[in-house]
Amino acid sequence: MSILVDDDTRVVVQGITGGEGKFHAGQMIEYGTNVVAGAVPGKGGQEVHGVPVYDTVHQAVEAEDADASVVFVPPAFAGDALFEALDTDLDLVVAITEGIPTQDMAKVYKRLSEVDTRLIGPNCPGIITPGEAKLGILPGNIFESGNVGLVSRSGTLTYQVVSNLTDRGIGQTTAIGIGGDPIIGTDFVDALELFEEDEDTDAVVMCGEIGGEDEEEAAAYIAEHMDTPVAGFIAGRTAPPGKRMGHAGAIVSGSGTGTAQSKIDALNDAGVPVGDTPEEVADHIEDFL
Amino acid sequence: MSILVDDDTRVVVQGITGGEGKFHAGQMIEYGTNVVAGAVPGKGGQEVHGVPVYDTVHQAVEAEDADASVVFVPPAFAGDALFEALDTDLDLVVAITEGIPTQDMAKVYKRLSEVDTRLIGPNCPGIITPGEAKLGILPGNIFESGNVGLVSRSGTLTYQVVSNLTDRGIGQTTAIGIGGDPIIGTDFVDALELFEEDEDTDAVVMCGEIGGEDEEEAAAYIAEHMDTPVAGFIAGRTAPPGKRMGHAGAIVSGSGTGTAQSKIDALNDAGVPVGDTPEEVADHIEDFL
Amino acid sequence: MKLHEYQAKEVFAEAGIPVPDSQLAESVDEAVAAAEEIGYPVAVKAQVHVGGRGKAGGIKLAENEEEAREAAEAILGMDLKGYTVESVLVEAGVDFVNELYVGVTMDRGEGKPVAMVSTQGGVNIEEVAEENPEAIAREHVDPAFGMHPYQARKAVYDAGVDREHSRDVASILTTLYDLYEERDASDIEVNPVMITSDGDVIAADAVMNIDDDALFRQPDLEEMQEAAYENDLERKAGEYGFDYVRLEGNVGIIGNGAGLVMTTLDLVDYYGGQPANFLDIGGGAKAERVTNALDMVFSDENVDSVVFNIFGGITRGDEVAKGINEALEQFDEIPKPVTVRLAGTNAEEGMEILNTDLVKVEKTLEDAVQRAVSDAEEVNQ
Amino acid sequence: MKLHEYQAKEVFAEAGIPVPDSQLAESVDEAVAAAEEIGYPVAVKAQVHVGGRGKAGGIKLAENEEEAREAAEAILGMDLKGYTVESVLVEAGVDFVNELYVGVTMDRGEGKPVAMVSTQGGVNIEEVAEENPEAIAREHVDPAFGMHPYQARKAVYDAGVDREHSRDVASILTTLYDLYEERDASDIEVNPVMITSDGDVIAADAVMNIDDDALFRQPDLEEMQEAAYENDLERKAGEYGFDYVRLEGNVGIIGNGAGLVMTTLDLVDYYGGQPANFLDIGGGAKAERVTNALDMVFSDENVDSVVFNIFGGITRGDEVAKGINEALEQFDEIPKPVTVRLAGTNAEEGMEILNTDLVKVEKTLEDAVQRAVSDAEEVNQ
Repeated sequence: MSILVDDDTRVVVQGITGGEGKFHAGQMIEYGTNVVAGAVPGKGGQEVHGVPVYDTVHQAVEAEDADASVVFVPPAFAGDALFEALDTDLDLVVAITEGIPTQDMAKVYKRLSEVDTRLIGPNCPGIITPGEAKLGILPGNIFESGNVGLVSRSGTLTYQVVSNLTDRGIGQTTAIGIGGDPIIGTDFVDALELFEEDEDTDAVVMCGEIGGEDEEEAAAYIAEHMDTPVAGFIAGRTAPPGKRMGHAGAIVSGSGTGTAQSKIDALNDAGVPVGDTPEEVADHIEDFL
Repeated sequence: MSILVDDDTRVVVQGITGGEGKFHAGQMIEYGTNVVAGAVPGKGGQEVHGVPVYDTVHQAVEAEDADASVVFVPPAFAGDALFEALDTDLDLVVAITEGIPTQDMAKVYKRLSEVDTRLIGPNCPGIITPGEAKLGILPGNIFESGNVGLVSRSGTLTYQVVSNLTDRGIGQTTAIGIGGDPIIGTDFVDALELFEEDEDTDAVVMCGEIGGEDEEEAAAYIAEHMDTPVAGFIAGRTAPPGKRMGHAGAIVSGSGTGTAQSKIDALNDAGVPVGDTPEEVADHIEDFL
Repeated sequence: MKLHEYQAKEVFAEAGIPVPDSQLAESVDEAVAAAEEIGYPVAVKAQVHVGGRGKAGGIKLAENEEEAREAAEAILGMDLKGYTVESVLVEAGVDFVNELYVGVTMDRGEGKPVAMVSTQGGVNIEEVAEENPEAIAREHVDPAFGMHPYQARKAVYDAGVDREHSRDVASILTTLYDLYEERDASDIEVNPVMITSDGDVIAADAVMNIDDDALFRQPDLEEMQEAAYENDLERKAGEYGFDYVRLEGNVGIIGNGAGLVMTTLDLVDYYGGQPANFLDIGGGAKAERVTNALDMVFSDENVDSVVFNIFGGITRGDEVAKGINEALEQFDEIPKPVTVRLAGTNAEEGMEILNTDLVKVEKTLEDAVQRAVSDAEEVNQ
Repeated sequence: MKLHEYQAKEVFAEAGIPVPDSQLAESVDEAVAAAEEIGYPVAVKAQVHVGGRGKAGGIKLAENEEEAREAAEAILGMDLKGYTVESVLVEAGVDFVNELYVGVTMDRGEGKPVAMVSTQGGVNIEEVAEENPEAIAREHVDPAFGMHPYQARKAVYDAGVDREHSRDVASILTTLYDLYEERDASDIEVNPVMITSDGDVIAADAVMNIDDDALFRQPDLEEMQEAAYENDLERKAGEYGFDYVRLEGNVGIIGNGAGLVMTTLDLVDYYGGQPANFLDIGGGAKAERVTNALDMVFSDENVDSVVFNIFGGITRGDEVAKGINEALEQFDEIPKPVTVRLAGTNAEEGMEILNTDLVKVEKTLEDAVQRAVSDAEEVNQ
């Protein structure tokens, strides 16, 4: 039915008393997500949207038997909040925060290799299993339950592609925004692996963008390990080298690695059709189903 | 025949151009140890006792296919030398250096958990398999090949006990000085495990001392896992609390943990006889054989 | 944020890396005076963020006053790959026998910084990396531990640096790593490190780019930002807090979310137009941010038409539409045609609200882009 | 190396931890003058490295000049568990409502520092640890990363510190950890941290012990060493570079290697004697080191006899014997009977060389110890 999150997922919201955290915790609850606790130092004992707040993530996890957290902590403190989350036995941590210093994330990435917790993000819209749970800021109303998995480095581009699918009556098993930063937890290969194993996912959309080599690695993974058909989209074909296109990770290096063309070629070589427009991506998926 | 080292062990000496390093490299070679290289930054291309010196441990290990190193690097630089050794694929690193800052060793200890290399020491006399190889500063002439394993936190106390054994014609499979620092690589349990698995070791001497809880853990291990008989000795019965008795690790805490009595009791409870004098230890071993 | 060479050298020198004597000059007379004070020969170096300055004529050597004046006259005010040179660094010439490369950057695939040393310095290191990768010794650094001293030595020895200079080069690498870590650099490099005929080791160039997301904890570097902007549009984007990149086309683009804005650029190109910029307005679209975004795009003289592409997620389309109306109502005359496309939550309500006297409205991304492209074409005809 | 309370407080205050006003005084007049300047009430605190100073009469409160004088007179020069009090810290009295414990030490079993917080401060924390271990919140720190801010908060909340003071207490813990790491401490603690009636959080005591092996990179702390010695014998051992611990018996002990020296002490006890000291002479035994070691043991007025126990490993016994002869030949008269036992490499040759006019020689460790014990008994008869 889905990967990683469903209506059993018990969620802690880190930063639930801040503006963003409070608003989106409300949206998540309204969507039906099982938000069981908030965690904010010094705010223990309060309630937000009827959800109890604890001073530490450990207290929240223990008291409410949580298995996932969503992080809305401001960038200067987000690295610490992630270390805190990774120090508990949560299965999943979703980091929404944009603008975490890269060197903080490099340390978090090292720590990730030492624990069993999965991280999604940071600088991502989160993850949604339509009709069951959303952890993050994705607008629930554009999603519909169905049989297509979606994984994307981008937020609003994801919404665009999802609308193109939903408008045609194509629903989603789960959609994951993996984030636009240079260093992220779950990457394309991780997400594709989960969709490949999910019996209910019959096709996958993968929205990449310039920068790094994640898409190339994903292409290699698809060619070797995937039976589920994948359609791709790559943003940033017109990006000049050496300029950061909004996302900290969206940058073509001066030597020309990380270009859209390299990624499109790799995906095509792996048998993945890459749409020139979001509509074309929906066309490819329609063909698969 | 032995544990960890034998005449096939190919040894790099880190710090081979220093006073200690040069002297003991000579002694090791004279004993028959297969010393294949030295490593000292800036001294690459030189030779010491006919052994080629390299600028980095990586170069030494690769060029000479080494599988162990002995570290004679001064304490201020020893932490770095250990990180360097642990970054290669050596099986064994023996750190002789005394006086490495504890916080440097805490970092090394963390690194140890990430690699497959075994560390012996620091602040230890090393390891010897009589008649085959010695890695360290142990005086080869007091050892004799035989069927008793020995593991000790102390140097000269080891020599004392070994003499008591050798004088009676009782030889050793392998003797390991695990070192007198609060944070060490191989501990009693690790060494006992190796002796237990070694077919040729028929009895084991374990020389502990005040400080920490390694001996208590060893007692628990012996009680649960060992068939090979063990005789013990514990130094520091008369040590007052709060005073460091020479070894950085030999200190009874103010609250009275780490006392000789606690260790003797634990060993006795595990069925391990503890000698009041080194001679008595030899008596116990003689009884076992 | 990219520091200028002279700014990076200030940081390097303070950290103990040997750099040549130098002075910044913003006029020909200042440059000549600096050269006289430093003593000849000097190098006169354009302070712009452009690779291959030397080949493009942005660096000239001068042996005497006349040559210094000529060099400064030639370089100051020149256009270097689209950037106007506003200052030069006048620097003591170094009599070198060898040029090395030393740098630290983030290997994002590994999630770890990587230190690099090469004896093939003085040329574009990315070309060396492509053509002769084994000429660069690489050492990945565990960010929890930082760079161990042995790693600096190993990189230097592996690169084949003479044993005679290895300690000095390792020391530069160690300092660069420390700066990389302490100053939140994203890239830091010296290319070339020059070995002089006297055996000295000296940093002849300096690159230091700072992680924008970490500037909040680097207040002294943030102060260098003002001088590091290359032009007024960059400065304006910095002040407004927009992610903005200027390109060479004539279709101005405003959108929300990096991926969607990139996609809009790509579609402009796909439909035969040329994007003039990347501008991510971010979450929400209050009137003030819309006003600022339009101000930016309208200030770019290259822009002939504008496409405004918003996918409302949590933000409601009707609120965005109100923001756009308010922003545009401030103009007496809309300077360039604006096409708006709203999608997502309450998009239809939003499209109805939009004041079509001020903007054109399209329902799909594809249609909006095509409209903006054809508007731009019209202007140019 | 153990810092005195006043030394540790200097370090803490410099790092930003709030401490009460205080002044060090070495005479009664100085103490009274300090009290007058600080203002009453004051605490007058003996500066010796002894646990439970308060219970033993080493800390007194004074409400006025007369009481301050009485307190200083009582404490200065007093014998506190074997240590003579040479100075007192005169400190502003704190009107507290609550006492906490905050500290960092090395958990050797885990190979990691551990940060600790308890609301049961002001008493011996080791007793709390034994009787009520759950009253101490512990947080292990990964030494590669250092202490994360969340860990300080977690320890403070887990310990049950009032939410009102949690931030200030976490801040003290964070600073203590940073000092622990930067200054190579082996233990660092504040017990008690006082919560005043005004809600302030203040470090009322200060313990900071430095890793002797790291003093080489803590030059400013090393300078405090001189003032940190408790007596002349400790000072002498420090100057000679010996590992030396004074005990309460009368059999002086010199040996090489910590384990063997401890064993020698144990055997003295086993054979009915009382060890006077631990003295590890270290590797080799050149005449100068032997001379220094004997000087130390002979300077201890409690010592009635000496046992010298050397196991030559790499060092040859004959060389050690020569060193002992040379050292003892410098004395006109050997002040206390010395028994020597040499073992290991060339031990027999060494025993033959030893000048038996100066020392007694025994072949086994057991015999040597018994001889020294009986020599000491004889002196006392």
